[in-house]
Parts: sequence; structure tokens; C-alpha cells
Amino acid sequence: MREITYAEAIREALRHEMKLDDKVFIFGEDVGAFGGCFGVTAGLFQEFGPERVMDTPISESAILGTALGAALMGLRPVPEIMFVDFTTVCFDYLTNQAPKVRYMCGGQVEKLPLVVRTTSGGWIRAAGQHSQSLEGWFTQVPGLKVVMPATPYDAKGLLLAALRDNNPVLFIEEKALYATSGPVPEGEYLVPLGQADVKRAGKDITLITYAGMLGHTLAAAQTLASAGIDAEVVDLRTLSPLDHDTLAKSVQKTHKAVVIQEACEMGGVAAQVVKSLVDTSFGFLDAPIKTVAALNTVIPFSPPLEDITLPSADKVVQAAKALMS
Amino acid sequence: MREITYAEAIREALRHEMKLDDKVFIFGEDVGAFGGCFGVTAGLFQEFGPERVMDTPISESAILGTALGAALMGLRPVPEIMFVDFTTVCFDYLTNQAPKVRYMCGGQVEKLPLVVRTTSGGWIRAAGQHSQSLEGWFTQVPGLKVVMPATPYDAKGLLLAALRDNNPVLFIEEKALYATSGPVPEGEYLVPLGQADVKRAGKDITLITYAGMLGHTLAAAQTLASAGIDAEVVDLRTLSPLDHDTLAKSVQKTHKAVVIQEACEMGGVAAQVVKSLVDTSFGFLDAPIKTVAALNTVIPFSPPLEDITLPSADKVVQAAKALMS
Amino acid sequence: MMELPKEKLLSMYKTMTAIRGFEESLAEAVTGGTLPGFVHLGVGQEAVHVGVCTALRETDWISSTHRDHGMILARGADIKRMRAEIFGKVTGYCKGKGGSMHLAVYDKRATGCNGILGPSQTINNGVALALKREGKGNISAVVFGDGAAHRGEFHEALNFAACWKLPALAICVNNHYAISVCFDDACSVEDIAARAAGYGIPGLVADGNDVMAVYEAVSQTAKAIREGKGPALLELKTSRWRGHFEGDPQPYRTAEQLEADKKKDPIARFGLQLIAQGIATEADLAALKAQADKELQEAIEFSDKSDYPGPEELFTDLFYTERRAG
Amino acid sequence: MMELPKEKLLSMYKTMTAIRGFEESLAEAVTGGTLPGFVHLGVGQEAVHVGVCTALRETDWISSTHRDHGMILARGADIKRMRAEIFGKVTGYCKGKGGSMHLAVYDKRATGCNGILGPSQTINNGVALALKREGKGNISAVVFGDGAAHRGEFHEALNFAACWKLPALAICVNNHYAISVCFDDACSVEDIAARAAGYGIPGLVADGNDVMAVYEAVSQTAKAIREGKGPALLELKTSRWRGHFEGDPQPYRTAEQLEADKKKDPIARFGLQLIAQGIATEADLAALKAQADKELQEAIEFSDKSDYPGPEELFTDLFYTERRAG
Ligand SMILES: Cc1ncc(C[n+]2csc(CCOP(=O)(O)OP(=O)(O)O)c2C)c(N)n1
Ligand SMILES: Cc1ncc(C[n+]2csc(CCOP(=O)(O)OP(=O)(O)O)c2C)c(N)n1
Ligand SMILES: [Mg+2]
Ligand SMILES: [Mg+2]
Repeated sequence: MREITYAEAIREALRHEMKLDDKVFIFGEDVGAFGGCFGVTAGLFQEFGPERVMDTPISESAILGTALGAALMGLRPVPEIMFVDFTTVCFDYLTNQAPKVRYMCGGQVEKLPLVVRTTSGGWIRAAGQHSQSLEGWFTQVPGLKVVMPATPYDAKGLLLAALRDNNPVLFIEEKALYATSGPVPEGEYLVPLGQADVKRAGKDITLITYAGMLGHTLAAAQTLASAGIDAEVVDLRTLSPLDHDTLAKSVQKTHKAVVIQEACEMGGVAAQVVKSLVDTSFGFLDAPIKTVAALNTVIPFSPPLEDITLPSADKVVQAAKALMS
Repeated sequence: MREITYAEAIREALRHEMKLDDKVFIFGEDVGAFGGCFGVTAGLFQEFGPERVMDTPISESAILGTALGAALMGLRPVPEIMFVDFTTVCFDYLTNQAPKVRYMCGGQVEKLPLVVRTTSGGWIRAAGQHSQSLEGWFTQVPGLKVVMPATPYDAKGLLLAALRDNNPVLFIEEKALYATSGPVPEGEYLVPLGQADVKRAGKDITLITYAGMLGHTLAAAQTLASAGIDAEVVDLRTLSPLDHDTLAKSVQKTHKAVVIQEACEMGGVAAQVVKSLVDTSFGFLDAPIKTVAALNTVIPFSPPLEDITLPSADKVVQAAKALMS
Repeated sequence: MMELPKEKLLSMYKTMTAIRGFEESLAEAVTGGTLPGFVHLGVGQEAVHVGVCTALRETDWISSTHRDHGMILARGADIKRMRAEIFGKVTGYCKGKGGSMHLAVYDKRATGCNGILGPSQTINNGVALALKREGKGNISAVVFGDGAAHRGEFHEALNFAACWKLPALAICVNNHYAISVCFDDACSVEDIAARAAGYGIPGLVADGNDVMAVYEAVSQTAKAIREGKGPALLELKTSRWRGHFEGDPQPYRTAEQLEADKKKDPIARFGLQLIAQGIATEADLAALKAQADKELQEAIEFSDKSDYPGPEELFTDLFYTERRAG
Repeated sequence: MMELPKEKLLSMYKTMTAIRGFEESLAEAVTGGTLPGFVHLGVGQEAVHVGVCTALRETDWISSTHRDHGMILARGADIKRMRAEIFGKVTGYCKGKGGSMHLAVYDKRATGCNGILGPSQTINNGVALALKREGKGNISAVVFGDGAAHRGEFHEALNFAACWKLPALAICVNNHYAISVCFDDACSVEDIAARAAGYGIPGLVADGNDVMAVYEAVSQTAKAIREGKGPALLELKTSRWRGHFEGDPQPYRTAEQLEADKKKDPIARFGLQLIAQGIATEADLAALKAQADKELQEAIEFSDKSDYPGPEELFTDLFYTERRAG
């Protein structure tokens, strides 16, 4: 199969859906002729014109409010918030508004097709306010779906599924993955929301991860294999709703688990994963579930410090080995 | 000891500190002559005047921004956000600003004395946007302390400690507790931040809770006692930093735990507590840790529905009994 | 006034009395302890509700505030289902899940109130954008208070709407108070409408106690918007007669102030106009009020007899589910 | 211009060249691949930096933007520690933890840049409030871009400051672009300063490429603020010469536009003024530039030789800790 990048896969999903359905439209800061801060929407303005791909003022609340109003009217907006770090200035829309409006009006609004795209993660030396992994806030919100793809294949398939979902979806893309490549079918396919994926089968220990840490975790699994440890790697893909079943199935087989996330130890979804496994699989666990995560500090600018702050394949290997011994 | 209400205890702490230190000042919506939406600041405007107790326009971002700027300059602001549900419109200040400013400037700012008071919780028939328990967002933020007192005694002592802390503190008060009474010393005393409190000693099972659910949990413990189950009740008091030691100590004694929170199952701090216990005390656990929490839905207006959505003493009893059998 | 047919004018009067009766019956229910939660009553602001809704087309959209049961009634909503919603009954418009603070009636294109002040102003842009694409000359109006005009959303929404030339009408109902805080202490200009200058859009002030003045101001402003001239800001000056919420002791204003406000009673004023212009007699007006009272009684009975939603409603409507045909 | 002593004028010139040299050396480092992260350079905006800082008192406070290394340099910060910070070294002002986007120099009362557009505008009110209480006539200035003027904070901050009559000066540096988005497409009025009308405060526009015009506009506006007249909004029109960040290919503007902008070079312009008025010769100016270049070279060496922070810095400064005496 042809290989394209994660960024191209996302663009392909957007283009596909925009061609099919003229209710789908994109807007946000610099998404137009500029093609987006990370180039994801490059070419779409040229292809679909200024009615379908619109630049906005720097007004994140107005971006999401406009999107929500348009979705209420049956359009299918795909607004972009440049960095997930900026969701803090339009947080109400992702928590009190979009996820609640249908419930609070007793279902008078039937569909609410709203996919908010944003970007996450570190390693670009952008310091404390442009490097965070903040998905853990959003997985606490009933009524909101949260998706974080780790591969180009999943990025395209999950985004297409999100665009058809008729619910508010927060679609978080990993900056560090944009340039990574992988096989992606040309045509249409959906990766259903809410299903985790076993990215490597194994029998000795389950490594649970998502988004940018998948690559590091697979590398760790490779290293562990050469040390005789056969790790299973589960990619969550959708963080809310969490796929409790796939997690349980894997851990009930391996009896051990490490959760790996780029978010800091006190953030992210590690705690929710641990809670899920304690709930479903306590009797199957041979050892405590461990977490590999960023340190509980602000992400520092200085490159050597950022590198120690964020998690690494090495730390995954260490954590897994400690559990196996 | 004399008994006063939770609201009076908070007011007493504010008054005490305002008398001692004229850098301390209060501002927010309707906190002035009106005395605050829940009457907590009643009388302070009259006592300290309009320079120390200030009404603001409905501009939550400006409230917290002004507070942060004043704190940077050495004042000791105590802004109020009327409902924790409204932190969504000033979220950046509680996540990207106050908790990070000292770190990102490498400690050029030494003290950052900023206590943000707000209110939490349901049972007042205020529906989906005025009834939430949202503390779980804030306990994911390095650099921010989060406090939620459950008794008048703790409310006063914790607030005094927060006001002296020189760090940003989010002080979340429980609406349903304002009118509840308890013994409170007249003078000054501090309840240190970061220390949980065993509110009832017991040997069979640990019930971990905080804020508004403490009363329900103590009632459940009473019921359990008559069924021959001796429950220990731990009140977290400070949610961030979490007191891992007290939790571990209790569970290593009882071997069983239920976490009780008013936040919905996917929110709050239950998952972080479970993660902490798995980390510290896995080998001591006889049974999975269970959670009693609100349902994963929007809090409905209709009273009978709200009552089923929120957790109750009954559900605590059921969960504890299920673990004991 | 002659511009509107007699029946329309009489129906406006009736709606104003119906709104007042509706609100006063809620005040009684609070006193009687039968109404759950808290309600913000719009007594004194009926000219705003009826003037605005008379000027808008049925095909326009409108969102309003926590003080605007009246706006939704004036939009033509069923008073029975309104009452039931406020009492948390399953027969309410939102099946009892929203209550007073989240009342919305989508089939009347009234998206109702938002519990968070501000967002309705930006959401209005999205509705307006959809209407612009539809291209039928419909507009979307957002109604908000003088207090809510200080939220950041006010600014982001108006600049955005002006840049995109959206058919959006921002209506600020200035009743001079935001809970206890007097407008003069929370705003550095006399008229919120003055802020329109910052966006290059029209900014108008009208007497919010005069239903015909409201009607005319909204009609004219809306006309320009329908023609594609972009958004506008309209400020309606009025006052609220009751506390911010029922039970508010109002230490922040004097009995004299309140009495002066009440002298501007929009219903009495409109009644006098109708009589002076020979459109109605006192007896006609009394009959309209009696009719409204009767409908209110029926609504109260309907609501009282209705059930609360059952536990099966706890999770419905949270996520989209395919509806069965038929 | 005569108002300022000759040494002051020459030092202003020198600072402008120093800022440009500093920024250009960073551009080189980006090209050379030695600078981590991304930087936003202020080349072309030196008149803003030096004009503003010359007009303010040392005891005033100022916060600025991601494009304002120059502002902090103009405030008198040590160029060595500035460079070191931008390269993530422990000798930097923030021990390398902040970098370009969070550079702050508190001992010069320059709180620097905020990575989130908007909050600095409200935070400025708190600083101003403290200065008002102090009562010494000091003011607090916040500098933000034309793009950031569309965030809700702009509105909340100005209304708040106006209500409380805070000694706060809002300076909008309008360089006509927010990343790729042209000001005309993101704003419905010609001047951000027009928005002052919505708050009843002065709103002024000045030529941001003319250092003396900036100096005078800020001085006069600041004077009124010091006298207790409340906040003001000042807009400085200028342009940025380089991409939004280094590496930005700038497809959104033509080479001709850019050349036209560069013709307004604030440094060349100021130099010509100084020569025309007999304050300096070309040789004097060249000598000032040479001196600035030398200091830059020293700063580069200092930074290059400095260490990165060690792991012991990972958690320091996150929470308050008592400092030991001595
Ligand atoms: C963001 C936000 N802040 C505060 C509140 C609490 N609150 C509800 S109504 C109100 C006063 C609103 O005043 P105004 O906009 O003038 O409307 P009025 O009540 O006068 O009709 C306040 C402060 C809220 N709901 N949302
Ligand atoms: C709330 C927020 N939204 C978006 C950004 C991303 N961003 C950084 S700088 C910038 C453009 C700013 O334009 P302007 O304010 O005009 O300043 P300039 O870059 O022209 O100096 C944007 C969109 C941000 N940092 N914060
Ligand atoms: Mg009002
Ligand atoms: Mg700009």
C-alpha cells in the first residue's frame, strides 16, 4: 500500500468529506491560504475556496461558538484550535456547551456534528504553554468524545468516523507525528470511535498507550523482545469513551500492565486506565499497574530538560522489566 | 466549643487575615455590599470598605488576570468565581498562567499568593451548568494546589493555610455545606495543605472521600457499623497534592477501599486515588477498589432525576457491603 | 403604530399580560415552596419580549437569557409545556432536564437561555452563518443583559460577525443591574451601544419599556441586516421589578427607585396607547387578560398533573442515536 | 526631539541597532540550526521598542509579546543573559526554562511575553492596581499585537481598567499581520484605537516606525494616566520584516509589499533625523553600531560557553520555598 504522512492522512480525510458533503467546512486561525500552522490544511483553500476554508481572527471562543451554532443548524463545521494549550481560552465550549446542549434541551436538537481539531505534545522546544498533553481534562466530560490517533492509517479512518459521528468530537493530533509515514488506503474507510487496537500481540505484559507514545512503546517492545519479554501493545485511539473491553481482554491474558502517556503523571488518562483495569480485571493482576509519563512539572524550554521531563522508550523498558522481575 | 456554619467559618478566616494583613483583599461578582451570591462575604464590605472588598463587572478573565497581576506585585488577592462551573470561561488563568508563571521565569517571582475561591456541587436544582463538581480538571495541573474542605473546622483552618501559602491555591467550597454547623475555634489555627484526615477510625474497610460527600460517607459508616462493618473514613481535604501516605496507611490496614465523590464517575479524583493506591498498596489489597460517584451524564434539572444522578449514602453502603462479602 | 393590524396589536397586549401572569405565578410557587431551584423573573420587561418577537420573522432565530421565559412565550411557545419544564416534568419542552435556565423551544426557533453568560453571543454567529448560506434573508438575534455585555464573548462575537458580515443582531437588554451590581459601577460608558463604534457596525438605543419603540427599532435594524449589511447592536433600556432571583432581598436598591421604575410599566403604557388610539376599550383589554389568565390556569393544571421523567431518561439525549422511522 | 538630551538620543539609536543586530543574529542561528524551538523576530519594530521604553519610567512596569526581545533589551536587560535564555542556558534570565516565548526580566520590571495571547492584558490590570495603591504615579503598560486585540481579554481588561480607573496603558502594535492573516480580514475597523470609544477612554494612533513619534505618544498618554485619569489605548502602526516565525515562507504577502515596508526602516529614519539635526555624524552612528555589534559578540560567546540547566532544576520554582538568608 502507498505510504503517506500523518498530516497528509488527515488532509485526505478532510478533503474526502468536503467533496462528499458541502455542509462540511473548515475554519480557524491561518487554516486558509497559509494551510495551517502545521500545514495540515494546505491546498484545501485553493481547492474549495473561501466559503469552505475560512481564516478567522484570533478569537478562539468565537471560533468554537460559531462552530456550535452552525452545527445546531445542520452544518458540519470542523474548526481548528491551533494548539491544545489554547483550549484554555475557549474551554467552556468543549465542556459546558457542545457536550451538554442536546441533553439539556431534552433531545430537541438531534444531531450535533462538530469535530474540533487541535494539536498536542512536546519535543518541539516550545516550552510550557505550547507543548502540553491535556487530553485528561476532556475525558472527564460526559457528552464529549475524544480521539487521538497514533498512525496515519488511524488518523484518516478515525477522522472520517468523527466527521460522520453526529456528536461533538475533540480530535487531537500529535505534532511530533505529522511527518511520520505509514500505509493508508486511498479510498474511504472508517475506524470506529471507541475501539482500542492491539498494535502488537504479546503474552507477557500489556503496554497501554496512545498517540505520540505509540512509537516509543513499540520500540520498547522491540527491546523487551530481545530480552525475552513478549509485550502486547494496545493503542487506545479513542480516549473517551474508553474501550474497557479490549483493555480487560489483554490484561486478563498477560496479568501485567504499564500505561504510557506523554501527559504528566498527574494528568492524561493513565489514572482512568488504571481505574478501569482495577474494576474489570483486579483478580487477574499479578503486579501493580505502573505508569510511564511526563514529570509533574511545567515543560521546560531548555532542550536537555525537556528531554528528561518527557517519557521515553527507555523508561518504558525499565518499567516493564521491573514488573517482570 | 462554639459551633458556627461552614459559611461563617470561611468568612471568619477571610476577616482574620484581612485584619492581620492589609495586602489581603477580596473581589468578584456581588461579593461587596451584597455579601456574595451565597452570603459568604456578608459584612466584609461594610467592615473593610470598598478598597478591600470590591464588586467587579461580569468578566471572569479580568477577575483572575487582575488577581494574578496583583499577586505578582506582592498583594494577596482573594478573587471569587461564583460557581466552579464558570471556571471554564477563565480556565487559562488556573492552568496556563498562575501555576506556570514562577516556573517559566526561573523563579524570578518568588511568592505568588493567590487564593481563588469558588463553589461546587449539586442538590440545589440548578441543572447542568450550575451543579458540577469539576475539581478533577485542576488536580491535573502541576503548580496548582486544590483544596476542598468538608467541615467548618477544616474550612477555616485550610483557608488560613491557603492564604499564607504563597502559591496559587484553588479553594473549592461546597454549596450544600454552607449552612452546616460544627465546632470551630475562635482564634487562629492552620490546617496544613496536603494532609488528609481520618474522620472516623475503623479496621474493615477504608472509605475515601472529600467535601460534600463526607457527611453521606459518615452516615454510611454508621449504617455499616450496625451491620458489623467497621469502616475507616478518610477525608482528603487537599486534592492536590494528594496525601498518598495517609491513604496508603489506611488501606494497608483495612485491605479494602471505596472512593466516594460527587463528581461523575469519569471525573473527579477517584481515578487518581485508585492509581495512588495501586502504586503504593497493591499487595495489600484484598479486593478491587470501587468508586461511588455521580453518573456519567449531564446533571438534570428535574429533582427526581438529579437525585438518582448524584451519589448517596445508600450507594456507599451497597458498595462497601459488596466488597466485604 | 398604525403599521400593525389591530388583531396583531391586541395579541401583543395579550401576550404581554400572559407573560406577566406566567412570571407572577412562578413567584407565587416559589413563595409556596413548590418550585424547585431558582427562577429569574422578567416582570417589567414584557415590552422587550413582545416587541422583539413581533419584529422578527418566524423563520428568524433567537436566543435569550435566564430572565426570558417571556421571550420564548412571545415566540409562540406552548405555555403548558413551558410551565411543565420549569417544574421539571417530562411533558416540558426539555423533558424536565433543562428547567428554567435551559428552556429552549427549537420548533419555534428559540434556542433559549444559556447558563453561562457569554457563549450565546458567539453561538449566534454560527446560526447566522447558516442563515447566510441559506440565503433567504433570515437573521439570528441574541438577547443578553447589560452584565453579560462585559464578557469577552461580546467582543469576539461582534468583531467576528462584522468581519464575516453575518446576519446577526445583538440585543442588549439593559435593566441597569447584574444581580446586585449597578450598571454604572460595571461599565465605563453610558450606553453599551457605544461599543458598536469599535466594530464599525450600527449601535442603537431604544426605550425598552415601550413595546412599539422596541418593535420599530428591531424591525429597522433587522431590515438592514436582512439586506446583507452585516450585524448590528441594539440596546434596550428597561428595568426588572423583582429580585435577580426569587428570594433576592435587593439590599442594593431603594424602594423609591423601584417605585419609580414601576411607574414605567410597559403593559399599562401600551394599554393606554391602545385605548387612546381607539384600538381597544378597557373592557377589551380586561377580556384579553382574563383569557390569558384562563390559559395560565390550564397550564398550571397540565404541569401539576404531569409526571417527572423516569430513570430511563438519565442517559438519553447525551449522545446521538438513530431515530426509528415512523 | 530637542526635549531629550543628546546622549539619550544617541543611546536610543544604539539600542535600536543593538536590537536589530540581536534579532538578526538569531535568524542566522536558526538558519545554522543551532537555535532550539522557534523565534518571532521584531526586525522593523525597533522604534516601538525604544520609543515605548524611553517614554516609560524605570519604576513603571511593562509586559510585551513574543516579538519583543527588543522591548526587554530596550528596558535595559543584559544582552548576555537574554541570549543565554533564548538558547536554553542556565545563565539565562529564566535559567533556560522559559526561552524566547517566556523571556521576562523582573528586575527591569519587564514581565515579558505570555505564550497565550490575551491574558497579559488582564494581568496588566492587577499590576496597575498595585501601582495605584502604591500611589507614586507609576503606571503599567501592556504591549500586544493587532491579532491579540481580537481576544475577549482585550474587552474585559479595558472595561475593568476603565471602571476602576487603573493606571494601565494598553499599547497595540499593529503590524498588519497575525501570522498569515491580514489585519483587514480580521478586523472590521481601520484602527484598533477606535475601540476606545466603547470604554470612554482615550484612543490614539501613532506612527510606529518613528521612534520620536512613539516616544511622544507614550509620554503624553502616560502623563494623563499618572495623573489618575484612568487607562488609555494607544495603537502604533508598524510592520514586521521577517516571517511570523523564522522559517515562515510568507506566501501571504508579496515581495513588493515587503520592500515597501522596508523603505520605512525606523533605524535609517532615526539616523537621518539625527544627522539632519546635527546631533550625530554618520561616523558617530557607525561607531554606535560597532559598539553594539561588539556587545552582541560578547553575548554570543557568553551564551555559547554557558551550561544547560541540570536535572536539579526540573522541579525548582514550581512551588514557593523559603529562601535561605544570605
Ligand atoms: C460566565 C458567568 N458568570 C456569572 C454568572 C452568574 N450570573 C447569572 S445571571 C448574572 C447577572 C446577569 O446580569 P445581566 O446580564 O445584566 O442580566 P439580568 O440578570 O439583569 O437580566 C450573573 C452574574 C453566569 N451565569 N455566567
Ligand atoms: C490564545 C492564542 N491563540 C493563538 C495563539 C498562536 N499565535 C501566536 S502569535 C499569533 C499571531 C499574533 O498576531 P499579533 O497579535 O498581531 O502579533 P504579531 O505576531 O504580529 O507580533 C498567533 C495566532 C496563541 N499564542 N494564543
Ligand atoms: Mg441586567
Ligand atoms: Mg500583528
